[in-house]
Amino acid sequence: MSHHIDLEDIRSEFPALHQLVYNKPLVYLDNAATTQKPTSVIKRMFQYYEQENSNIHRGVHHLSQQATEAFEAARAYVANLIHAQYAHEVIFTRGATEAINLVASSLGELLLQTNDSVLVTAMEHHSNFVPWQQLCKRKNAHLLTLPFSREGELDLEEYAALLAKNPKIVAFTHISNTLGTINPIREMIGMAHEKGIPVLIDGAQSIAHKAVDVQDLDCDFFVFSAHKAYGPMGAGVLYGKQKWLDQMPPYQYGGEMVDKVSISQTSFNVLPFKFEAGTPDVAAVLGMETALRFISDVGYDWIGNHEHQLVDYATTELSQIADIRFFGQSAHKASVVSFLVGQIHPFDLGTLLDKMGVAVRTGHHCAQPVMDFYGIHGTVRASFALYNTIEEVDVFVSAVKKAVRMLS
Amino acid sequence: MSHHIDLEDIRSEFPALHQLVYNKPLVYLDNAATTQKPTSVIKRMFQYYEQENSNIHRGVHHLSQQATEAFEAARAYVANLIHAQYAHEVIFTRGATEAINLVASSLGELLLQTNDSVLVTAMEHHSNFVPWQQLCKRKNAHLLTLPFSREGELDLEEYAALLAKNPKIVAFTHISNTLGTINPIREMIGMAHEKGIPVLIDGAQSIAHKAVDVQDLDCDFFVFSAHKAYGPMGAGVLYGKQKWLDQMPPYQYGGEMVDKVSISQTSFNVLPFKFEAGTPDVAAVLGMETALRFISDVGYDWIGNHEHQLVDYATTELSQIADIRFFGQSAHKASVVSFLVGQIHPFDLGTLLDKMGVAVRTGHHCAQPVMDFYGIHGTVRASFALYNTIEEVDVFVSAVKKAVRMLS
Amino acid sequence: MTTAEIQQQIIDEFSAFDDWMDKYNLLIEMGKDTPVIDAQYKTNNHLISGCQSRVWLHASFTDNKVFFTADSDAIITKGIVNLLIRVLSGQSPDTILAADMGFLDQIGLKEHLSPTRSNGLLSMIKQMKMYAQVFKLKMA
Amino acid sequence: MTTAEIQQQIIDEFSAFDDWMDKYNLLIEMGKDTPVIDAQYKTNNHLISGCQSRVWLHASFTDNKVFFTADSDAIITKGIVNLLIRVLSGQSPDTILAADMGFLDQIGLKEHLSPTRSNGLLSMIKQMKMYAQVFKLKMA
Ligand SMILES: Cc1ncc(COP(=O)(O)O)c(C=O)c1O
Ligand SMILES: Cc1ncc(COP(=O)(O)O)c(C=O)c1O
Repeated sequence: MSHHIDLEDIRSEFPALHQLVYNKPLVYLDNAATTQKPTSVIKRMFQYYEQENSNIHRGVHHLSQQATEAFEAARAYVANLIHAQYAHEVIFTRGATEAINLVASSLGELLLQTNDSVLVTAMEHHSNFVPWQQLCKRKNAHLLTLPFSREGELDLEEYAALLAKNPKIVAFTHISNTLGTINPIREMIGMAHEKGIPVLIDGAQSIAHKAVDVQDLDCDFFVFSAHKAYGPMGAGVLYGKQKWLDQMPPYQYGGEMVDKVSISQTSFNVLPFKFEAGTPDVAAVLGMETALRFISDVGYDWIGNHEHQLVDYATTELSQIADIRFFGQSAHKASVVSFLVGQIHPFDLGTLLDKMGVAVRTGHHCAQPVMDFYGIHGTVRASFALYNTIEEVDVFVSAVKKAVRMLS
Repeated sequence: MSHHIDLEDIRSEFPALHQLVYNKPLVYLDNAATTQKPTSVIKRMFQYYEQENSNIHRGVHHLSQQATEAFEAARAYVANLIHAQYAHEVIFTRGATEAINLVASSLGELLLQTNDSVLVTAMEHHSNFVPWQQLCKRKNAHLLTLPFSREGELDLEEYAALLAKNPKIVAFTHISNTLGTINPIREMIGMAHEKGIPVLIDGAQSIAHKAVDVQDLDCDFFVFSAHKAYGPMGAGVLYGKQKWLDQMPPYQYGGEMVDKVSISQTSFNVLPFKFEAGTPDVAAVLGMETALRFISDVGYDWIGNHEHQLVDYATTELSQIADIRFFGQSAHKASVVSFLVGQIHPFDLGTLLDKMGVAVRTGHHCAQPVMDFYGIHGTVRASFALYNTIEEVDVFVSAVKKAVRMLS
Repeated sequence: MTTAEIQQQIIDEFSAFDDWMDKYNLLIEMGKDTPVIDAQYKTNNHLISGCQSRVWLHASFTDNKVFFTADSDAIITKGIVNLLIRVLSGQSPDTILAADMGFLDQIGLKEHLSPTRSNGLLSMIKQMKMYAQVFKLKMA
Repeated sequence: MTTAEIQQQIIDEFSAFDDWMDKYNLLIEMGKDTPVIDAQYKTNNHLISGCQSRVWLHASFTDNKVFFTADSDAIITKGIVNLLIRVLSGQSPDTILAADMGFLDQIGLKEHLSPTRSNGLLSMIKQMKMYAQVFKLKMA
């Protein structure tokens, strides 16, 4: 793709978008849960299984060599895209959840003692909340939770106050999956580093929307899942600074992560292999590389602009609905709109939208502390991707209006 | 496929087999590392991403419903295939390695105290050895290792003697990936159960070759990876008896495995979700189901017979080579032939075989304790799948002869 | 009326509409009508665990017949709950245990009965049958 | 001879053969010929970590030139190791640091230089350059 980007061209690369649901054209607005995949990604995996499939790393035969090279080239590509200093700082995982669990377990083992604390925010997805909560429980440590304002913003003064309690690890999300808030992570990382505290950034909701430079951000860990960024399920990334990864104990054992094993002891392989136990999902990793290349080709600038237009337009149009309440009204917002209308249950609204071909997510979005904060059980969430159109927003908004009429 | 099975028909379903390597037709004998995939499996994943892709479990919209149903139907299929009592006893994992690490961590937490012990065998793949070894290290417990004979067989009397030491957990492989030995697991499970000790069976090398009935075997846990059984990478199964899974603490946190979260505490979901943190790899699970259906359609009887012929023939033909030594000569052997010729380094042999289009694995096969036992650094391993032919064995054997001539 | 007759009645009511919208409008109206469960039973004890919409169910046993009342915080769920109650409430335990809820399929609401649907309706039917089973054992 | 001249010589030797078998036969012969490393250096200290075939490397520095001896337990690896030594042994640190081992590609052995190949040859070249670097610093 060149500088001139045609939305219809983009859409034509996504086969799943061109289908009917209950005889209505699908309007897919559940992108924060998972995005659809471009043909290039699907084909990359297809080609892998048709021609290149092999187990990697230990084989001297041609297919194994070739698959290993492709796998390691994908690592180099990811490292380059997020500006990691070394390719071996990129660990392939099953997804963001596994990556966070790995760090919580392994860095937690390294750093956390009884009565220590870990700092997270109240807007985290369960995947970046429960692992730390349970780590603290195991270690008899404290979980500090940074609250957010009714607009859905973190307060940096409160953050500073919590940092003053000297947590051993800080973990928070780049972009909230429920509120859409883009957190000021650069500043927040800097503040933690002034006290020497390592920071994990949950980038599950950002990698598809914003360029990431881990060296510029200076985060210690950055995680994301491929499937939320036009890539396949089953692949994700844990970026970690070498200095931490080197010190951290392994998380899972077996396969390539082992160096030497005897009956009495085992030594472990170097980075990145130390953290990649068992046969990796080579096909998914190659699919992820292709997806990230796709994003790069479209360009983060174009994506940011386009999605911004969609969210703004959707918010303006939805605002006409009486009794609508938005959750997440930060000035810095990514492509998520969470809302409720009057007393209507999100399940009812979601069910009727589905009947009109509009796929949104309803419920607590795996962020129950956010729901607790607002005293609600769930919201309706529309989340946009680079392939969504203004016309789709129109269909969505009039579907909401129609559903609201039916339910009132 | 009906009762009459045509090998050429089977081969025509595997696109990766029909390629040239260095201008020679590929003879793929690295099936114990990973098998090739039939078109039906590749297409199933393709179709999923082209038409059905969605995140599952929490969505009210059509795609999500449909994907959830397909995912749960796959679980029911797997449960049925291995004769699990309940579908929720089937946990989807990334593969065998993750499944074993899950059990070692979670069951280890439940059962293991200081000075307790865990019993494994000396023929385990690192993935079923190192997790237990490291668990014992963490818990100040002892790892008991059952040795094997020069033929590659476990001795049930020694096993009984080790069981007398009251290990808290027993874990061993159904079929050795290096020696090919089919262990007498039914008897061994019974012996452990007489003492009330739970048993994990590593089925990574068996699910593609032998029918498995977990209720008949009465094993407490059974694990395997899809990719060694004609399925995609990124999917695997942990079967566990409900009574154990119910008691075991969760392994990873986040996503669907959570029931209720508040800032201060979390309760977990029921089986199987309790052990499935984060977005699962739906595509790979559907691919796995398709692969297992493929195996079922061909039939374990046919597979057993056919592969037996291949191993027997290969062993007989290779035996003509002077100075050949076989590793693993059990009377009960699956489709693996490990060997060395004279002083020739396996790497040299593997390199020359590769040049002749023959893909074998060389090295320690992630089973260094086995190599230590024989006092060698590695072997050459040819491993057969249902699509291999007698003609391929001929090509392989004459390639070995040619390589040996070159290297002598 | 037998459960089969009630089911047929419901099928007839719905068959007047081809359009999903009219069907859902009817369902929503039925949701508004639901004979609401007594407030004292709207507790966690009577909650059917479903993912998103909550359903409360109460059962009593009089003259060898089981009577259900229920509520839900989602109106569509409540509409379907109402249909289930129309069919099963006031029937004998054996009738309830034998009842096939296939009519939901025939009126085009099949997807709501999927075990993966986040509304707990399948659990509700299970729970209704469980009550019937318990009352049946009491009778014996 | 310059490293470029030696490399050309090797290329010429190999170009006599089109067939992979003849090339590998030549390599194997070269493997048999390798001036074997002194037994005292065949220790873990001098081991280059590669996955499968082990390579031992020793370096000494005389008259501002670096001299290498090496061994491997795999004969094909040893053959290639021999080629590397032919090119780099007896050269100055700067020459070694600047040397491009591209000739392996031209004689059709490129795959052995892949970072993912399980024979540690790339690590061996790295190690040779490291020695050159160390000796260069000593000279300064
Ligand atoms: C902010 C955030 N973090 C983490 C995750 C977990 O990602 P995955 O389920 O792919 O592991 C999600 C996905 O919903 C998310 O939105
Ligand atoms: C016996 C055995 N167990 C476990 C494993 C690990 O399987 P995976 O790498 O798919 O997790 C293997 C694979 O090599 C194996 O052969």
